[in-house]
Amino acid sequence: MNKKKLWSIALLLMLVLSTFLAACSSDTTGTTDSTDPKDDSKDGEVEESTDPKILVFGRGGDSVYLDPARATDGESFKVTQNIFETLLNFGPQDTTINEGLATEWNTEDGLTYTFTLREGVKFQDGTDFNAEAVVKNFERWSNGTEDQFPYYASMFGGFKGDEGHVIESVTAEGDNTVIFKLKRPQAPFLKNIAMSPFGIASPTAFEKDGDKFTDNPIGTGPFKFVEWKKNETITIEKYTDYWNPELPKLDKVIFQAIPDNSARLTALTTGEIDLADGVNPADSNNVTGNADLQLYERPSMNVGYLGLTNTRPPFDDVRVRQAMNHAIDKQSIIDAFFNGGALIAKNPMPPSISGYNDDIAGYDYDPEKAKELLKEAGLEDGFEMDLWAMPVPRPYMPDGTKVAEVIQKNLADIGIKANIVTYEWATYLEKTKNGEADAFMLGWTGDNGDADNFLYVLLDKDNIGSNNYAYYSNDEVHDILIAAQTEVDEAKRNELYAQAQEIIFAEAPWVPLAHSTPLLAGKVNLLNFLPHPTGSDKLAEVDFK
Amino acid sequence: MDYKRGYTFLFLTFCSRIILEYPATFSLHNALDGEVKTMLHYIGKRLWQLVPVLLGMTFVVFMIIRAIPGDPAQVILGQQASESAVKALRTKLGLDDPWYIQYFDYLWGLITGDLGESMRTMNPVSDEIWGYLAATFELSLFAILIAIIVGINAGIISAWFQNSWFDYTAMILALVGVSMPIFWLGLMLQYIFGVEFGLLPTTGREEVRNPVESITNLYVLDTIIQGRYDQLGTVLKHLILPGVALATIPMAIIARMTRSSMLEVMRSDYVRTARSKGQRMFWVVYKHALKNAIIPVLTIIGLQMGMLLGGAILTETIFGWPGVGRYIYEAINFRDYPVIQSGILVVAFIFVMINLVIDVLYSLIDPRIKYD
Amino acid sequence: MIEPLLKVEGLKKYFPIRKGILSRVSGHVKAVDDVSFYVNKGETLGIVGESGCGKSTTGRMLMRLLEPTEGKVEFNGKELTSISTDDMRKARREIQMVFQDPYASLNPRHTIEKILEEPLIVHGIGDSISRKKKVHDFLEIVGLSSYHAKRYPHQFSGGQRQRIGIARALMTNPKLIIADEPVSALDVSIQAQVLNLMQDLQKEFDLTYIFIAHDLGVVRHISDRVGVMYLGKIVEIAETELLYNKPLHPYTQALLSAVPVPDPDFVREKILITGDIPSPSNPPTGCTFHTRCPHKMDVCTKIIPKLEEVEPGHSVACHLYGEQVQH
Amino acid sequence: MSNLAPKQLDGTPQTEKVAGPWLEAWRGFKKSKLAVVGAGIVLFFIIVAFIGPFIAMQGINEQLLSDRLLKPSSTYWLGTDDLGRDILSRIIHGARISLWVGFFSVIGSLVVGSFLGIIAGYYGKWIDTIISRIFDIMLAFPSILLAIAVVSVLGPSLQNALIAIAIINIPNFGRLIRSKVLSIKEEEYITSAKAIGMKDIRILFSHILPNSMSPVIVQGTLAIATAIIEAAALGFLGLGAQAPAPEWGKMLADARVNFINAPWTMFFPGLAIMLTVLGFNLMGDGLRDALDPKMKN
Repeated sequence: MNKKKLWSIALLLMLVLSTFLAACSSDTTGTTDSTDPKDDSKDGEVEESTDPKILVFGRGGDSVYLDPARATDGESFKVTQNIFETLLNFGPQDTTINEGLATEWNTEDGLTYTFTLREGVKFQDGTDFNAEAVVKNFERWSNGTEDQFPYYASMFGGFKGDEGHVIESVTAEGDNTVIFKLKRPQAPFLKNIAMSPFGIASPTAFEKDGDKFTDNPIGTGPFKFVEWKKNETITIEKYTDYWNPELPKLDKVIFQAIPDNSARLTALTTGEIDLADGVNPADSNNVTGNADLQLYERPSMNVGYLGLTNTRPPFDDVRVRQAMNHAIDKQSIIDAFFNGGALIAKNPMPPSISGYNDDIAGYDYDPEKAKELLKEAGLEDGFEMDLWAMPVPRPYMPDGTKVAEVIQKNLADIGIKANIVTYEWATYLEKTKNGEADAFMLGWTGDNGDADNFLYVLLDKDNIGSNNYAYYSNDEVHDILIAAQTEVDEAKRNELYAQAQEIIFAEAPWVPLAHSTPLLAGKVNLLNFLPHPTGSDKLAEVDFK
Repeated sequence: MDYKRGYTFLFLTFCSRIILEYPATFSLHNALDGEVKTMLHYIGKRLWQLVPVLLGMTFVVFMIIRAIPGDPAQVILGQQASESAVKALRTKLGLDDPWYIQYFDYLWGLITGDLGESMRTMNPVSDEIWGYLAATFELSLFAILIAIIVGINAGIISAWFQNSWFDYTAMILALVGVSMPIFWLGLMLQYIFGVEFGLLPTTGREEVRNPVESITNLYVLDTIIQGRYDQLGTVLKHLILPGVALATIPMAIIARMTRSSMLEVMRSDYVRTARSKGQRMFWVVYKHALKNAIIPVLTIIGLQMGMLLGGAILTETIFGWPGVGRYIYEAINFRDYPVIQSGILVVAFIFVMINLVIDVLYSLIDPRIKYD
Repeated sequence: MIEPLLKVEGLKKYFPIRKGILSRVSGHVKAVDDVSFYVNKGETLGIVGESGCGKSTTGRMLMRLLEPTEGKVEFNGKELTSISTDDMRKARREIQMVFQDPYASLNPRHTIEKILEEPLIVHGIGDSISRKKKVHDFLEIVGLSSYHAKRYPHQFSGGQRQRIGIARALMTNPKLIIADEPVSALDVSIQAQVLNLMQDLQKEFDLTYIFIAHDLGVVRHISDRVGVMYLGKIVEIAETELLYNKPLHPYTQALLSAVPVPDPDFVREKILITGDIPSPSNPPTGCTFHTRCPHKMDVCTKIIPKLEEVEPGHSVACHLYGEQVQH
Repeated sequence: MSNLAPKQLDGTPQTEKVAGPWLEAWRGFKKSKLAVVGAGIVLFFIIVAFIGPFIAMQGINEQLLSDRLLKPSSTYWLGTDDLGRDILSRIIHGARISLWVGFFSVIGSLVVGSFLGIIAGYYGKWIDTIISRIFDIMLAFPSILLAIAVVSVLGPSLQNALIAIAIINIPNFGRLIRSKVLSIKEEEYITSAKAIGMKDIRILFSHILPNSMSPVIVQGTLAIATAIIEAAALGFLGLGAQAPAPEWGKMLADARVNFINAPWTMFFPGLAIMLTVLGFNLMGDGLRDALDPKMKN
């Protein structure tokens, strides 16, 4: 009798449960079908015109600012790159100089640059784009402060009145010509101009909004800003009066922050997003094996390295640093954690950048030699050290702790006992900056594809306490790098950088590990998406099949 | 956006008035009838006791946060920022002041309804936090609902068919549930329902292509108000996985509690004699048990609220749920002092208030329980 | 006249009542309000009263388990209320206590041996062997066996536990034992056994008892003199036979009329007292009993009657008797 | 002497083994099947923790990059992780870490919590007020948040995670002991101990403390379960054990990278956490039924 009752109740419950689930699932599948922008195959052409094309771009974090001049982080530029345009553009997948808002540019002596501006361009608020607008933008920046426009200061040597400030004047000549006068030649000047932070903003808007401009950014780009849900999504939509009537192809782009790489890829698999930045190399097989997805490779413009704090014993001894270089098996690391998708690094800058010294042989994996070097340094019994592993995946180092574990083992083979230490990212950066680490993993992605942006920023003595985390200081290198900054002749300049790389190679302040190829994944019906080496992708041409 | 700040201000002034002028308001209560009076007295006393606790909390949070190494200015500006930019921002954010000045600034802000400005987004925390709180509230409510519905029913059925296979299975599951590391459960759910079957969304709380227009920021409610039943479906779908993960532990506890209180009920002569009369008795006991189950459930909500909020940090991190747990956790990573301070404080305040409400509810439901 | 072993004068215990969040003292519960009496060596003084009348509080104050608010306790010629807590602790060797609840007063985690040995250890009496021997001796003395020493309290019946409680009180050879309702938790048949034991022990060890009870019958059986307490005051105190045969205070009369009398032919006039005991936090003015007294007079509501000896060995605090000094 | 001979309690007084409260508790414990299963699981993990490292097939940190991310097989029973390390071996080594954190964090909070709780409960007054308020403040924070904050201050490591967990559990024990002390203080055997002339300190240690132990033991067992989960959660967030330590939560976090293509790297460490925690929970339940039936529900 009890049995009977039990069964009837169980049945009842299951019934209720299954109806609930059924109701729920049928309901939801219905809605996704109707709102799915790219699922237009069954509806035919008629629907196409009304169905908006929406791209959901999943990425690792939210933007900090939407005013590019204020931003310093890559996630901010990912968005502003599509709202704003710069006078000059980088190439679609490299850092060559192409036309942007300026159609022509020239210089005689490297001191005076003349830009001819594109005509018929309007800002998204209706303001005309002209020479006056450009001048106002540069005035805004040059009258700013460090915490307002940090990139301006670091790229152009400070602000108006500062001794290092490179720009003498920016003047308008008529509506469509802008003339820059420099105090001294700056070799990467055009590359700097093309950087995302120097997107031209609507003067009407920033004069009106002041500090609030970042919440309501207005540029000339193919998309205009719609909404920013902090830490969640940023929505931009098609700017219908864009100067190129063909573009953009998409109606709307939503940038969604999903911090975890695996979670982001899962979201792509389940169709919640269309494009996923930062795919774990280990997952690339899952992407290529999935007929619904395609894999993108971002051209490499970075370096991942193991920094050795040159002021801390025993790393103040060049032989120890060289021993470290010989001890680490870079190839295995790349095979295991970059899924082969990376180059072994031998210089502090990637080979895609002009000035790269390919003649340098690099330190080969040779534990025996490493031991010998240690012996020479009087450390034949090895020593104990802290090995700092970064806690977060970065494009140049997908899995810091794991790589650290391999390095730990490599070092153990030559008698060095390395204890892996991790801090949260914030603490990590601060402590390494203070020189508290023995050896630390870090990396750098280039801003503008110039050698100066690697060698000077990362290894010049001027930048100790800033980005020269290794505390490497060499006067000869310093002189060469300063000379190269003002050398306008490309060949001579490359010669200087080649020299610097040789010295750095011999002194081995780091163990350069890899130049990775960051991976992205997208829906298979995504068209014309070209990942840019700087990490800021233009989405104007992107379309759905 | 300023109206939200206004609300915060009004709310806090209201609370502080109750607390500070409590001795005066108490004399008013003398006119009221005894039952209500004792309760108001009790509530007043509890609120009064909250003052030192809240003050202590502000201080503890403040000190802990200052003790955390790492420079917020550096984090805000990122790895590529120059040293002087970081310095300038430090000064601007008031990080160069001595700690006690920062503390009293902060306290003064709290009193005037100012929870500070997020260093990362530059928005007032009082504006930002409502949305996150609502998201967490929705998720927790959903989880508690699952826990209650499944837990109570499983408990009742288990007790009724004591020692049956259902009973054993349910109770073993409940034991497993209590011991579940929910971050693991969350990942497994994601793997099974997201990756393997692709059935359910694994991140966020809405379809971003078709965003819910927020009114209350409780999306289930919002979609119903707007009659967007298509969106209601997606919103519910997004709730399922994190909701189940978060519900597991309270569900297991409720099931076990209901079962044992049910067994007690069933041991009574009334039920024992009536049991032989057949199935209808089941529903009688069911009703009876439901009534009895309210108290353990309240206990659970009270006890588990902290765990829910804590569990929410992990669940929200795993499922990308834009709730207050993740808000605070990310703020810790970004050294966003005002957000950590105010976030933790608001959460703790809510937690304390919920416990107060539950204590009061207790006495309403069960007159045997007397206030201290 | 013999010097009394214990002399109590003007003993008071007021518990403050705190109100509100600031815990202001808004009044006092006068648990014991101006109590004086004495106990002679070798005798048993019974103290009776309804629960809440302050009799247990009085008992505890004598040992300073509760600190008296006011008053003096003189034991064996020594003032106890003013000595240091440590001296008082040592003085407890001489005064011991038997508690009401034999279940609660023995630590459930200790064996009987440990429980009995503890007082000796505390006061540094004897060495381990002699202490153990003494434990076993006393177990036999109170009517248990020495093999019981290894057991735990929960393995005994109530009566047996109370024997253990008594044995513990005896371990340090005290002069005075305060028995706080020692039999009220026990079955009637067991009560008699325990009372007999106590009487036997009194003879054997020359003990003085203060026997606190709410049951007049039990007190009569064991006491030489009996005091009656009402609302923190002693209202009547007399030699046992005097009190039982000729109760003077209306309250005593009422109490006695409620006691069943063994002789069925004897019909005592029933005196019913009406109403509840007033709250000790807000006691009636004048004679605290006037709210329930069948013989209430005007004076009773105004003036507190003093405890006065109306015949040798019989004192009463009531306006019905004797000339009250009026101020 | 008394003419009333006591009744014999049973027939064989001299040889009888007398059951103390602990022995009785053990009997009660044995009766509960689930409790015994729980104790069995705990014992199993303890044995694994102690002798496991000697029988594990592969060292914890032995990397075989050629054998990365292999599925469970006859060579690698639970598969390998992304450094080519045997997951089974790492789980076995991890047992030691989890149990260590569980036991010692609980002992830490138990000692400090008991101390504070006893002082608050026995001496009362302003000391009680202060200590109780501190407990209130600590309990007002969701515990994992507090643990995260503490670890953020101390820096992430296994030891600091242990300290953080110990700290957040202090008020639980403190309150428990305090309330126990408060109720025991009112027991008549405490009054009787005072009446004997016993000193406070002796009363505390000889009477109050032993009598408050059983709920503490129950709570302690259950707290070990929670502590293990909390340590794993901290490890999972990267705030606990550091690489290459095979801590289960850390293993889970490491496995997240291979979430999609190697789910087993994630499945087994989580299972190990769950089983251990289950063992302690079952044992705690059994102990509660045996030691302190009143505490049920």
